[in-house]
Amino acid sequence: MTDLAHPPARKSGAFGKIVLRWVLYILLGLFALYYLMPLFVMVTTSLKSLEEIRTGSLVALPREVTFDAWKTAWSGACTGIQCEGLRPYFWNSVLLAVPAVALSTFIGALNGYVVAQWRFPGANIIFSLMLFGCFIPFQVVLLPMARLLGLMGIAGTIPGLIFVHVIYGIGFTTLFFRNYYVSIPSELTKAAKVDGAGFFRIFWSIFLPLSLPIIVVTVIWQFTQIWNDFLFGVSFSQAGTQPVTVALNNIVNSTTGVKEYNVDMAAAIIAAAPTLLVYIVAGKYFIRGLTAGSVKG
Amino acid sequence: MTKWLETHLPKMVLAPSFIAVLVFVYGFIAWTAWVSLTRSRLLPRYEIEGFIQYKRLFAAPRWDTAMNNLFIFGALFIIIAMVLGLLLAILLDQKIRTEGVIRTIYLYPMALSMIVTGTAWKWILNPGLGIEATVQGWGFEGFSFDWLVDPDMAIYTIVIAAVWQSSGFVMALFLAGLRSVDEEIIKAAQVDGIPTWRIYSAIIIPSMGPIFMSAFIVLAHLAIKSFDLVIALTGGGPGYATDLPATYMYAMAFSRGDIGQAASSAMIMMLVVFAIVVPYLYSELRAKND
Amino acid sequence: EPQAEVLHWWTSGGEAKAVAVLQEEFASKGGTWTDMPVAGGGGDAAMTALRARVLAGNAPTAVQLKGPAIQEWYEEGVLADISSVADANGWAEVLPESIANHMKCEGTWCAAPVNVHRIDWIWANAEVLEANGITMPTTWEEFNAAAEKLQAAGVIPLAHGGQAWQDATVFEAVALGILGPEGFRKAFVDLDADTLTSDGMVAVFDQMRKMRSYVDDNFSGRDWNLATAMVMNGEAAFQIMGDWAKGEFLAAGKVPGEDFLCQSTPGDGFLYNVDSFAMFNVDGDDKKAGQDLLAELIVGQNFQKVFNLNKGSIPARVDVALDEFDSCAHTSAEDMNASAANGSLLPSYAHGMALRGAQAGAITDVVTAHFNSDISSADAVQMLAEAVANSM
Amino acid sequence: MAPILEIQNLYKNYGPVEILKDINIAIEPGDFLVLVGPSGCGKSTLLNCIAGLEPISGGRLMIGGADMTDVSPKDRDIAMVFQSYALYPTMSVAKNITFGMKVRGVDQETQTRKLQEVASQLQIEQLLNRRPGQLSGGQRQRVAMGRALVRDPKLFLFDEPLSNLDAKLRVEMRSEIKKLHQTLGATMVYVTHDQIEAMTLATKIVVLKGGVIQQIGSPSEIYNRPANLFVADFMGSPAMNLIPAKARADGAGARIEIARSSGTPLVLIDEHAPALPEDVILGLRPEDIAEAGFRAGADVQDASCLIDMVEPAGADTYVVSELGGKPVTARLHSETVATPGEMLNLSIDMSKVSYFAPDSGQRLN
Amino acid sequence: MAPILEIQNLYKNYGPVEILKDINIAIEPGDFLVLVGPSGCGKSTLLNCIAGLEPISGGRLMIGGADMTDVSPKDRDIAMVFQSYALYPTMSVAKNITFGMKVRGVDQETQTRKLQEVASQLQIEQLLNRRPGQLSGGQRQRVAMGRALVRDPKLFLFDEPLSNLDAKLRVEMRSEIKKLHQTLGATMVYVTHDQIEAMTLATKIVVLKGGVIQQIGSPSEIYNRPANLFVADFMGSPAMNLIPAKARADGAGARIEIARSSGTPLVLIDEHAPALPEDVILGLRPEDIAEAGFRAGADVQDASCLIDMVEPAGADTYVVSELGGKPVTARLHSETVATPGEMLNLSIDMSKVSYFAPDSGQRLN
Ligand SMILES: Nc1ncnc2c1ncn2[C@@H]1O[C@H](COP(=O)(O)OP(=O)(O)OP(=O)(O)O)[C@@H](O)[C@H]1O
Ligand SMILES: Nc1ncnc2c1ncn2[C@@H]1O[C@H](COP(=O)(O)OP(=O)(O)OP(=O)(O)O)[C@@H](O)[C@H]1O
Ligand SMILES: [Mg+2]
Ligand SMILES: [Mg+2]
Repeated sequence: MTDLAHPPARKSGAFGKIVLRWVLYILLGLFALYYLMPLFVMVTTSLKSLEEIRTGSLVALPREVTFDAWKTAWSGACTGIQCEGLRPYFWNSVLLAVPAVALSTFIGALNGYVVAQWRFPGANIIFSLMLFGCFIPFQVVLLPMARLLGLMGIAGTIPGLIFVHVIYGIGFTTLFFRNYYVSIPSELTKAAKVDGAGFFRIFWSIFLPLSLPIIVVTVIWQFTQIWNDFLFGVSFSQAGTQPVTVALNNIVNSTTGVKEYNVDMAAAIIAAAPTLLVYIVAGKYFIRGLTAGSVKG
Repeated sequence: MTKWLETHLPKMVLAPSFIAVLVFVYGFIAWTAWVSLTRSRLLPRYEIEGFIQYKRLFAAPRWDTAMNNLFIFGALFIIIAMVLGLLLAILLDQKIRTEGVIRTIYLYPMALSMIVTGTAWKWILNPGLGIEATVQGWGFEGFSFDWLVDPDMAIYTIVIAAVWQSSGFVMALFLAGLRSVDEEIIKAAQVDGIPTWRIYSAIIIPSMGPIFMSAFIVLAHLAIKSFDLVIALTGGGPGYATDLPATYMYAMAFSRGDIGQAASSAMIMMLVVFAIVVPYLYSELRAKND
Repeated sequence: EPQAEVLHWWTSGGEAKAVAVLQEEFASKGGTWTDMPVAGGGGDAAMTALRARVLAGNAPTAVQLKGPAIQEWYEEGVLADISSVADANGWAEVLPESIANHMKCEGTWCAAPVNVHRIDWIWANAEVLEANGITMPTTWEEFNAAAEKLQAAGVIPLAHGGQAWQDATVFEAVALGILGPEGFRKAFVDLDADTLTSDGMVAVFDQMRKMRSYVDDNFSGRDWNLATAMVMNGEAAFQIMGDWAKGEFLAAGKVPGEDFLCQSTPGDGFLYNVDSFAMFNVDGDDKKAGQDLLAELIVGQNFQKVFNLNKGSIPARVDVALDEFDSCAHTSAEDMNASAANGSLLPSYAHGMALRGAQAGAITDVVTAHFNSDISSADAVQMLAEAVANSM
Repeated sequence: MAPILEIQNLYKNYGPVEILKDINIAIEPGDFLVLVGPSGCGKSTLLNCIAGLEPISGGRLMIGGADMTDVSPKDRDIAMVFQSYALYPTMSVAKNITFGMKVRGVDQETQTRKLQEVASQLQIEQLLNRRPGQLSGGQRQRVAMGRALVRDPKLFLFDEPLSNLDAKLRVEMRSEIKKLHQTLGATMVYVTHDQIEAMTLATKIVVLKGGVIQQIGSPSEIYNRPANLFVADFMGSPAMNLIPAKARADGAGARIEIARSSGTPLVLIDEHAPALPEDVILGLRPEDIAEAGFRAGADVQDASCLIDMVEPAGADTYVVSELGGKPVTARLHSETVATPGEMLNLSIDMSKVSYFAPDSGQRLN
Repeated sequence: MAPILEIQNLYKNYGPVEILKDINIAIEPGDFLVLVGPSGCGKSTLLNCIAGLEPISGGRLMIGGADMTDVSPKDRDIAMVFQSYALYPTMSVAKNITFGMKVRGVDQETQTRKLQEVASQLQIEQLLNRRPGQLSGGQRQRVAMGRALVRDPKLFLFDEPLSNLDAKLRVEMRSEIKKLHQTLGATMVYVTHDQIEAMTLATKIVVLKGGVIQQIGSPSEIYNRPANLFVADFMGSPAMNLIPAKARADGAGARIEIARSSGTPLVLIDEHAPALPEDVILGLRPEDIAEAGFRAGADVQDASCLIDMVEPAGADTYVVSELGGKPVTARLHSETVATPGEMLNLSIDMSKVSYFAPDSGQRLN
């Protein structure tokens, strides 16, 4: 009986919820379409033959699917006199990106921790100065930096590139961490201080474990910036240390040669693969509610 | 001695970064300022000649266009990317089952080099190839979407592509921020009878002020430095209708061998940034102090 | 043994194969070739890298450089002298004088030419022309008439990509035709103010305005090869583009003279774009030996032939047998010799052969602004003069 | 009248751990239900379930007669004070309190009036412009209270709302809550560890242990007739004395023997005792043991005991003696002149005695 | 012996607001100092200052004879339980507790032993692998305690460490703390709102109000001889009755007249009274007013009063009557047969009376 008396209320509530849920998923789906549109064009193009690209519509589905372009992009496309595709350059990029990301993230975390939790007079000014550094156009730093790298003897080397990326990454990594750490209650630091933990101990044991989401964001940002960087890569490398973006650029940017769009697109997707991998792997650590319940307030 | 070390440890940790920034940012800015006063062409020279480069800069109609575009593009891009990023983060925060997949879909544009993606966008936006042609092909003959080839509208296509590329990252940033909000507080608000959108607008978002600052700086940085995007999508065209200061500067510095001119444009760019960012930082950081 | 790190921007397909020829020759002479390719922006990216490397004190041994940039780098004091090689191999005899001048810095040889691209080509779809009863135009009036006829028939007269350098390419072809070789030289080599503001220049802009109307609506930002594809597909009839466009036709299996036609743009003269390598000051005998060897090979008969067959251009030296080249190349070579003789062999401004970057850029800014808006020709001429003055 | 809150066979798990087991509670409008139980027994969890903040794993939950299982917290029309306060960190105290009203579209004037009212009740008038981070613990707790008190919901849920207040303030707050309950006729569910709070506020007390309800009843039922040993032991401070004894039927009543360290057992006669097994546990509150002569009545019986310990505690003096092998506490007047090691004559009020089965722990009388 | 903690003229401001004013406290080793005071009076702030977590604005702070003003918290050798717990959210309970030892390089074995020891004292053995987010309020509080208890510092600081525990557990914890204090001879500073806790644990109580110390003394001094009206009113529950009266010298003592609603004033003779001004306020604890006949002694005087209200409260019954224009509470035995509206003969213990000046509030005897 009681069951019969109230079903409308229950139904309408549940029904409204389901409708809302649907609206939500549809909305997410629509945005996904917007984001996927260019990828669609790129993937379909990469699966077409050059002949079809020349004659057919650029944004249509391929009439005949071929993976030749992918093979070429990976191991056959010319990036100069060598025609070995992107493959040989990948390792350079990895050697460059991994340490640079790790270093700059770590430094940023430490800096952010100092600025947010160990305020000292002037900390905010220093922080602002570092932030403003984010805005310096890289074209401006190119020439003096080249000079300095030459003086330091690391011009054209991977350590040199790492150095440059770390230097210009600090502003952002510090920004991300600082702005994440300011909202962590200072009671945690206090408790750890009383427990006898020092500066680094508190950072290592308390703050780093709390920082997973922002580490993910920072790594995503830094990895993307460094992996995709072209300007520094092309200017501060020499034969043998060129990162994959330079190779990609060499494949794509022919002025007077025949343009192979299918290879270009495949190469671009391949070059982005490690970044995508980072997004997927790191994405798992977007964990919710790490501070929940630790502090009353 | 160890006590001294201890009390100054935080400062000492910050010091290397600070010095690096002083040298590699402010030192280089000073260097640029110097060069902007010279007649440097292919390579920098150091004989000061006065403000000739600035005079040339302000006489160039192309620089006018670039600055105007910067304001239009910058404002639209920052606002739209911020709003969209926040919206997506909030939507994704609703315990979505496929969050991982969707998040990656929203983020992936960041991973792709714009040199190539620009080409894809160029096709999509080209009236003869992309959306316009497709929609017309569906039978909507009157449909028109030709911003890319319209000098007055082309800058907005840059906004579209730029938002496409960066809003995913802004979403990630906000998502991390949302995830650091104490759940108990959200619960309290729910019980208080606050509708979900108000919980976000009045409780969660205000507590993410610092995250907004991160997003703003990132976006402003991208706006100021947008370069590949323009080169790949419109090449600055039609004409130089979509030129931005960054492309102007690059063209001067490297295509045209006019480093003095490039330096002066860089200085003006940084002045603009300074005028916008400094008051913002001031208000943000001061608010945090009390 | 000879060593060379070579900075160039020939990276894709045919270009890369062309360079590989050089590398093989170099290696067969016992040299070690380190490849440093940087493509993009018609060499902008490579120039960026070059600057950084020079400032870092780490210059490459040989760099693909062209036009006045060679002399500019020389003024910065970073180029090496290769006169010994040039003299030993008698470059002065085999190179047209105007091209040889580009290779000299204050009397010494400082660069080695690789090829000659002709810029003032007009390409056409043979079938479309035939269907509309049109022959290749030899004057701009004929071109305009043909264009209007095509337009009426629903064919796009001119396939064009709206990128600044393509606008400039068309512009200089038109300018050469209307101003004549002498006027072109005055305007775009000497930057003579009177010529820049002359009625002739107004006429050039008028013709550009007409050209704009022959172009379809969606031309903005289009890559040149897509424009070429339009000609191939019969969507459009003509394209004005350098001789690399031939590569696209050939890659698609089209035959010159049958499927597509090549002819110089209306008017006299020959606009060249000469690619060359400059040698930078480096330490070490092996590198210096590499530079000499490289210079020698570049201007050598064999390389000049094989390279240009791959690249679609013609050899810089005039004594190379052209049997294996196609009909367009033959035309090109003949015209070059003729022009060299009558003084109408001219550097292309649009491709950075005539002017310093800043000045060429200033002109292009005006050209592209005019082409993409409704500025009157008179205003454009005015702007042109101002921009040129401002670029000094 | 339909119960305002009805919980039927409610279960709640966190993963594999069962936190609440088969909870059945019904509250009439105007009831004041107090939840008590040891730390970690599931009180907050139960409040969270009622509020809809945690999904329930089984059973049904109805508020105002409507099934609430799928209704979101904001539509349940409840107000809640969180044990962890959960203040909105970016809002001032005043905004924390008025925000709920603002959202609901209450007009500005009413908001201000209510805010003033509540602020003065809670003595936080001078803190209204502060941020939560600038408040002391007790002040935060009062703000959390304020946020609930300005509302006029079907149901109030309070999770230890006074734990961080000083005794004086707590008494005042308690009477404010009581007033609210009486004047508004509001229905409340209230978690507290303060037994006086529980006794003075409740119309109904629920005793929980390990997620299982031990007893539901009025304060005096719980205090005077605990349903089992756990409740007997848990409620009352100092706790009820639980003394093992032997019972033997004796006429209508029973004869209770308690072992004494001195050797001879203490014998008490309970004339109203029900039928008892031989082994029983006798429950006797400290205040039901007095100094001989200070208490009179038919059921009062004297017993001479050896005093082990004397603990003066302000108003009272506690005296501990061993009976049935257990220390037994008696609450005497502070003037008592008891000395450890000496004998003292105590009087026991047999009318207040509870009997429990030693094995099951269940009440026998 | 040198005091282990000495606070001299300490001031603390937050911006322009003075929170602590001229605090002077000295604690000998082994002392158990309890801080009490109304919510927001500055207790937590004082603990924070002692711990070095907040910079002080003025004065000096010495621990173990050494000036600590510039010493960082980790070198002060203190352990602290925070009012807000401040557990490390990413660490398990076990790690939360052992973190301090680990940092200090205590060997693994000792860590495990101490952890086990403390966990069983605090009854949280089965929670050691949980995260703080998965604990109930009381459990979190016990973990916070555990973090302090495994340490062996010069000084323990406890900020309301038991506020979220149930009565039974609280009693147990209290005795654990007492044991710790006695066996280890540890020195403690302890904030509590629980008066019984304060009375039973403290060797010294500090009463704070608005950042100013009102009285420092032993529990019985504070309770029996409050230094001023604030302390008198604040300590004890129900509070001390503060009755306006007229005093007149009478032989060695004084004759105290209290207005009564019935008209004739109540006259009491205090033979030990000091010289008093005419207007005084008489302080009398409820337990010092008994039913006539239940209390005997030289100083006990009878007074017949009109009963306004009777409040049974379990073990006691409170009776309220109007004296000197104020409701006066008497604590009577629960068996009392008082009825509102009738007269009842009460006996007042004059030896326990406090006198205060009405204007300054200071104690007079
Ligand atoms: N950051 C701050 N800024 C300004 N005032 C503050 C700040 N922190 C605390 N206060 C104020 O200082 C006073 C003392 O706070 P404190 O936390 O020491 O009180 P308390 O005695 O511990 O109170 P409780 O018993 O409620 O915990 C309070 O009135 C509080 O509002
Ligand atoms: N997220 C969780 N995961 C697992 N167990 C949990 C979780 N939250 C709470 N618990 C456990 O559930 C039990 C009940 O918790 P609850 O908070 O309801 O206790 P409580 O009765 O309110 O206790 P207290 O009086 O200490 O606040 C506790 O044993 C607790 O450890
Ligand atoms: Mg709880
Ligand atoms: Mg406090």
